[in-house]
Amino acid sequence: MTALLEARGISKFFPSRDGKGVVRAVNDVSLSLATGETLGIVGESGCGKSTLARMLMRLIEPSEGQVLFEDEDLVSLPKSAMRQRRRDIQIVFQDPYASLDPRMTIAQIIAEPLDIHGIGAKAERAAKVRELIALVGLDPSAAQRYPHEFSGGQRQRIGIARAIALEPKLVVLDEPVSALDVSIQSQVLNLLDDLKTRLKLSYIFISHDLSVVQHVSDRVAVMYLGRIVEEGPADTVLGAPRHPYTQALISAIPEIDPTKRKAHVLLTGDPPNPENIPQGCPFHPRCPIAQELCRVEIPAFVTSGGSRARCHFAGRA
Amino acid sequence: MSEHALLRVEGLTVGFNTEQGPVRVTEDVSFELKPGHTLGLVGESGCGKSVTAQTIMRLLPSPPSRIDAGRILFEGKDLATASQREMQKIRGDRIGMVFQEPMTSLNPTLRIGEQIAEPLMLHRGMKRAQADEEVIKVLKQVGIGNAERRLLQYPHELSGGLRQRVMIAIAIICKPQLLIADEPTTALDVTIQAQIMELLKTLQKDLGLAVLLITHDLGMVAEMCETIAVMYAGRIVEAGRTVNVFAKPHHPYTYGLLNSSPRRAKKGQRLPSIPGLVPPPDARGGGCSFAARCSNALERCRTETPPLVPQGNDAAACWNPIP
Amino acid sequence: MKKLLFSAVAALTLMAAAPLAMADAPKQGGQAIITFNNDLTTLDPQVGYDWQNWSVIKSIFDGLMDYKPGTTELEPDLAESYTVSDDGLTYTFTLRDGVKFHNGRPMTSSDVKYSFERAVNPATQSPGGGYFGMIAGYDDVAGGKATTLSGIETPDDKTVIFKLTRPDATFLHLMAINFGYVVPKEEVEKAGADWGKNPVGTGAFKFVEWVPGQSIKLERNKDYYKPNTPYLDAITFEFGQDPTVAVLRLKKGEIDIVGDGIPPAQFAELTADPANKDLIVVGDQLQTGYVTMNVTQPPFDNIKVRQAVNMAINKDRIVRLINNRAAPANQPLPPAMPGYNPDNKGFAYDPEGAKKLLAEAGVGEINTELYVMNVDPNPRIAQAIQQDLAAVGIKAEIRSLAQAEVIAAGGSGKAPMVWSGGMAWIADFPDPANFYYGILGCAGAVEGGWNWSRYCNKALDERAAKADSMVKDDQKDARISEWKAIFDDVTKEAAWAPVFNEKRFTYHSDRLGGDPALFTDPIHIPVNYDYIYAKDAQ
Amino acid sequence: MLRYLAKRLAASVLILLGVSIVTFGLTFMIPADPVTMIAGRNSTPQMREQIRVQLGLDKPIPEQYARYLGRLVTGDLGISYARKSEVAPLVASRLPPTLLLMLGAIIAELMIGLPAGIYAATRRGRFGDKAAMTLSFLSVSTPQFVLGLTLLYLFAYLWNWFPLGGYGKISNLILPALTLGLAGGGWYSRMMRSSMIEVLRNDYIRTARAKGMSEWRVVMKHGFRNAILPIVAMIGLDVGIFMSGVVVVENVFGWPGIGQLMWQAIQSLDIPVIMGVTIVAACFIVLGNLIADLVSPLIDPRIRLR
Amino acid sequence: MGDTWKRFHCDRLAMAGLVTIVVFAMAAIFAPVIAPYNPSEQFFDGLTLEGSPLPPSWRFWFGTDTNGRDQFSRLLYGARTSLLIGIVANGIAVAVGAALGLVAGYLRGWTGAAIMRLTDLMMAFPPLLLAIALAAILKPGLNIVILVIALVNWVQIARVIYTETVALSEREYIEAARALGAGNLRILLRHLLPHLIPTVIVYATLGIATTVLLEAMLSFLGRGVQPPTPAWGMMIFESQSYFLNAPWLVFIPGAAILILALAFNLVGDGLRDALDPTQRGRG
Repeated sequence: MTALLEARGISKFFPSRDGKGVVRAVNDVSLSLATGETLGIVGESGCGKSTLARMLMRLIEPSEGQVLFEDEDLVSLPKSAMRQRRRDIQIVFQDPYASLDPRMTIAQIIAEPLDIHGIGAKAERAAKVRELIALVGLDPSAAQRYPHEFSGGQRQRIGIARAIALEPKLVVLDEPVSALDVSIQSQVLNLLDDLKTRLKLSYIFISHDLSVVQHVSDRVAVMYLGRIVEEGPADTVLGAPRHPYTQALISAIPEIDPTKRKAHVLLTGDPPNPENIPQGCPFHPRCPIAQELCRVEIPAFVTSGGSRARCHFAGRA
Repeated sequence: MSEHALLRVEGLTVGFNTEQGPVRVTEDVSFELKPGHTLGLVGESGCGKSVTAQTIMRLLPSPPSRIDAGRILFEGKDLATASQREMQKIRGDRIGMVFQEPMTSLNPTLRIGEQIAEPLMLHRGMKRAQADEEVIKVLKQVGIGNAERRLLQYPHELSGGLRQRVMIAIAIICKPQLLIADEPTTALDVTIQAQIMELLKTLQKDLGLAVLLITHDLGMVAEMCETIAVMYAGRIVEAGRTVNVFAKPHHPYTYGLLNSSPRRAKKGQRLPSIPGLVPPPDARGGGCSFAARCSNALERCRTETPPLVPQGNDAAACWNPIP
Repeated sequence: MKKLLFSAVAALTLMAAAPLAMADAPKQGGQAIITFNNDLTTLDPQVGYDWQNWSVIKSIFDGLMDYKPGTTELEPDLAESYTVSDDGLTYTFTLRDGVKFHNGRPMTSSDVKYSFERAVNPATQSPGGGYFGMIAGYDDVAGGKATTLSGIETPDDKTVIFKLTRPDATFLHLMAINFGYVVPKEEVEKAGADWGKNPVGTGAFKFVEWVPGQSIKLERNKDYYKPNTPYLDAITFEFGQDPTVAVLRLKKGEIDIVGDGIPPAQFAELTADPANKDLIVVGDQLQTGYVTMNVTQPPFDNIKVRQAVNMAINKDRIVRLINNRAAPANQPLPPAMPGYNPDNKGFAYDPEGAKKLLAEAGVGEINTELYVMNVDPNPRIAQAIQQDLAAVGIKAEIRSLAQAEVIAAGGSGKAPMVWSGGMAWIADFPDPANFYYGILGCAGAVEGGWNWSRYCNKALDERAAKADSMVKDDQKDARISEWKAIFDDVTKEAAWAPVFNEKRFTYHSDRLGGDPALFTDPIHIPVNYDYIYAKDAQ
Repeated sequence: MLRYLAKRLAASVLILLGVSIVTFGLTFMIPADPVTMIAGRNSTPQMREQIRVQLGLDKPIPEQYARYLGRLVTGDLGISYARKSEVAPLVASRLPPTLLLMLGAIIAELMIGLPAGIYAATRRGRFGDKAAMTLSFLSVSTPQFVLGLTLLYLFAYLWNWFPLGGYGKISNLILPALTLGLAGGGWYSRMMRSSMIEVLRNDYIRTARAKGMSEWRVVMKHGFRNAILPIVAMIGLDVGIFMSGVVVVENVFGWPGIGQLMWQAIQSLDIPVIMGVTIVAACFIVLGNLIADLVSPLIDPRIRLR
Repeated sequence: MGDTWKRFHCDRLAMAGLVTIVVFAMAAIFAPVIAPYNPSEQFFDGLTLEGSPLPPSWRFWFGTDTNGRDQFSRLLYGARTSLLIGIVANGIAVAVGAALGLVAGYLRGWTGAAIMRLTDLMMAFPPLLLAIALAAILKPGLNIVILVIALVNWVQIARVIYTETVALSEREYIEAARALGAGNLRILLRHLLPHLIPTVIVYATLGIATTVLLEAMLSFLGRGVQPPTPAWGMMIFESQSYFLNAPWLVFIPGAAILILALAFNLVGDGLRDALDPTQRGRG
């Protein structure tokens, strides 16, 4: 299985707010995605998962590293060629309110990628738009309406229709269901699943919601402070987590069963600020099993059974 | 219903005047909360749960909102008819409230200490210096270390979790009887969510608070609440003891809600989902609002609004409940 | 050599007689407040050159000569007497005794010499230095080659002798002009660049303080050489006072004189009010309002066109436009000026005749520009002229600009027509010569000059020079009639279209008394402060 | 903070340098020959040449600019053509009244604009709101000279509440400050209204209400401080806006400030004075903006100076 | 489009404003037909014998001015000038300011910094001096007035648009457009500009009154429209000192400016609402 997308040691550094230092929003991340696969990326806010996703499709220029898409380095592509390449990589955003231009009709929004890439004649485009509207399960009357007239779930469908209009190979889904109600969430997740099969898509699925990620992903990467701390097949990583952070994440989820009230593994404190990443293992200040070693040495990946975890004591908790 | 309820909402109907005429956002909402108990008011966005919470506090601007019917009995007093002056005495003193967005719910231009001390200054007539002692105490109570330094910080210097703790501190500083928590963890990360949840539980136990928890997260209700009321399209569709409702929901909406969560779904399978959309307040006709999305709907459901009646171990508003 | 002896006492008796006509006898004391819209620029007599400056400078400083109050009649001032040589090239002045500067030092002949040299010295940048071009040695000083005027001798402290390079009948007037006022050298040097703000003179009033933009305060010079003069203990000039507001203030009794005159908007109302009968004084001034036509360029190089313009303008209507505050003019000289010819009727209003002349001139359609200063009422007058010109087929676009720009446009010869109102020409001294060289003679028809018509008639210039060489007393009448003839010819040449001679209306408070002529003094504009008095003085 | 200040000051110097270049260039284009203006009506060619050399006008333009800049740095603004005296002390003596007038106008603006804006915001959509906004619109659209004269006529002449003119007492300041500030007050009331409406939508306002605060205290304590921020930024710009206004207002009220000086200088094209006033005015405009920027973080601690 | 008009049509205040503007525009266009007199004709009996202007009468509806001209006719012809100045000068300023602000806010970097420093410079520079210099170089007249006003007025709107563009550029739908492969031009024109239209409209309409007043200010400095061309601001300026003795000279053109400004304001508000699709379906 050759990789559709491969990131090699990509990092993103921003100047810090006081202008003195550097914020390492994403630090030396490598990952790969096979065709037809769904890679889930989980982590708390500020862990760099959205920045990573945007770098993978070069919406943000990486400070370091390469992004190979079908063995072509996107980072070194000239701008015009990159604009062409965008046909193959599309994105669905978290906020269905903010990502649709409120002054465009649904038809205009969905037709926009076709316009930009000059696909088809006018009538063909209109037909394609109708087709897409139907495909994502919206009423044909939606075409002439504006985004604010729709509910969150419907808007997310519009966003999805726009993303698949160009028949891309890869779709980056940046928290596609986080803003949606539970009953709608499941509709959209089902739709994504349908489309994946029908259009032979590959997904990068970013979410903070472990249960959603677990449900949709083939493989999962857990991020903490700009780095991947655990990565591997979804069932392994989420079913038998080896990194204490992954374990804590899973433990924090309340069980939907009042009879199974559990004792959470409570992490102390907040995720530290990316402007001020601790020495040694970045997780050690909050880690329930941290030892002296963790304070001084950054752990390397420890591979075990198809998954890898960046912990000195992986799997020993 | 018991006589010693701290809060009893009876038939609360709230309407808004819009440009297109009046619209009802909640209808005939009734529930009660005993001292020291926790009630979870669950539902999806737009179901009227936040309106209900804010109406109890009488925080909705009027106009355009108005209470069309019903009573809100708090410690025997009907808040629905109380004057703003009377409400000002109750808010922040007898009833504390925590909101969803800790990022925006604190005044960005005032120091934390000042904001926490305000209810004491308002209701206890304390001076700032006097209040500070209390503030430090309550900061420790909500788990904020280094309280003396925090007092002088501004909200933007704190993380989301700390801000929500500050919000809780504001809500409890006057030792209220009732805490209304409106989606208190929704905007927070999972690990922080768990912390706040633990904090609320601890406080409830320590202070004997009654908590009205407004949330869309069934998991949270499962963890925290003895009783639950599920709202859909402005009405309570199912209510009862949490264990009973979770174990055996009678209303198809509650059932769908519980099952559509990926936490309960099997990997690789399609998620059970409720088809269709929640009707907006101005498009709710007669009959059961859920009928259009309901697979069990009867002819009657489309014409007659079902009342909330006892079903098994709890109560549901459905003509064709799941047995 | 004929000695002309003027008695200073004569002037005083005249003045003493005048107030008798008034109900109150003048008393010493009291004060007056005069308002101006614009702050003064300077009180340096060698530098100041507009009427607001002049009025204050005249009260602080004195020259060798002056005019009898309220008239245009010359009399000696700091000079007790003078003599003129027969060839008119030597003037000998004997200075008055007991004249002291405000700093207490007696004034001497060397001060006089210093003052004239200062006026001519280019470092002073005096706008009036050129007036003294007839004094021997002028060229060397003006050219920066010398600092002392060889033509001024001071044999003793009381005698000043002027040697001229040519006879000049206006010389005595020049001895009365501000640029020749006597300043104390030590004070000038002490103050340096600030001299213009800290004047020390010999005049009736002593400078007290100047708050820039707000006020200037003067107090009575107790050592003034003229006994019992002035009457007022103090004068305050307030600046930055919009005339409209100033009128309201005068009505309320807050101020005494509206220095800028009555604003057009309030004129009709104020003059109609019988209560103001004694408070508004009317007088002539040495002023003509005229339109210049650049004779060096078509179409105004054609005399017929110029005459047509003269005939086209309806002066009566323009006079009405400015509330009848002027009399229609038919020649360059104002009626109060010696040399004015009442028989010279100029060009009568005759649009039909103008059209005929234009047809004869055969210049076709005329499109031209009329420059005007942008302060009321000048743009209105320009519009009236514009309408009159349009009626005979001359299209004139109006260029309404700031004063300095109009002057620049006129001086550079860029402006085909200029309406002179608000800028020029109020005579510096009451002599027809002052109405000729700079504004109608070849001397002014240069880059930066004030002869905006660029009219240069060598023959007339020669006649003018000849007239001004008639300096003897018995030639006075002959000289004036020669000037009359010159101006008759200038009128015919129609380089200007004279429009009106403005009158002065001074509005003063009931508190002030004095001969009405003092309130419209032709030289001391607006008011001769030295002789008015306060009725409420104790 | 110091870094920021240094950066801002450097930028300010650049702006002022730009102003000096533009001013220098523009005054060169004004077709009034300084020599003519100095020499006056009776000048001779030799005098004119002397003056030309004295002014350095015979030098090439870049050299003239360099000299001008050199003098500027030492605070020398040149010699007035009309007054033959130094411009710097002249401008300096006229500056305090103008600054006082501007201060008065800013106070007037705020005293009119803020209460009107707050009032309108709290009565949004009702009669009081509409009335306040109509008045604010009128005040924005009234010509200053008409307003000034009307105020003078009514309050000073007819009713004797204030003096008709003059300078030095507070009573002298009120009418001119009102005239200068009324239009700004109109703007501010609109800004304050929309800003307050925006602020009152915020969650922390709800928090304040949930504490049991009275509506008045909510608006004044939690609303006001947040709502005033955009106005603080505007006050910095006021100095520049007032620079045109003072020309009119100072003329009407006989206020001895640089507006009058400028107006006279424009009439007589006294270029050194025009340039001097322009440069000094630019300094104050730049300073005004700087102060506004420095004050903003005091009001809103989230703002960082970078 | 039809929808926009329909909603605008329903806004009674906006319609009133539009009708007023149309009436004014008609008056301006058909001034030669409507005006009872030539606006430049100075009647010999248009002044009293003392030279004072005449108050409104049957012959002169709005009285005469200080030159004895019919003020009603001048007002009609003045509408031509004032509308032209208000619309063209302000229009240029708004267009230039919006374009520069948009480019600066979107591109930021070097170009943006250069444009914004230019606005700083313009802010620190008294517009008066600019007016004087420009009018001195070029022939004074209507063109200069328009040019000066445009040059002076673009700055503020450029800054406002800049700030808004910077904020808008952070919006996710801009990122979405880039993700689709949209180029800068497309993003500027399709995704940024439409959102700035409300601000532009507000400035374009609010600016009308201040622009007409600025024209009066230029007249005050002798840089305005050259007489005898009537313009409202100039009419007020010319007669300002007559406000006590001949109030009609000041207050009638003043009222005209005010009414026009108010009308534009109402239309602006109405247009802003009508153009906003988020208001759609509510009205």
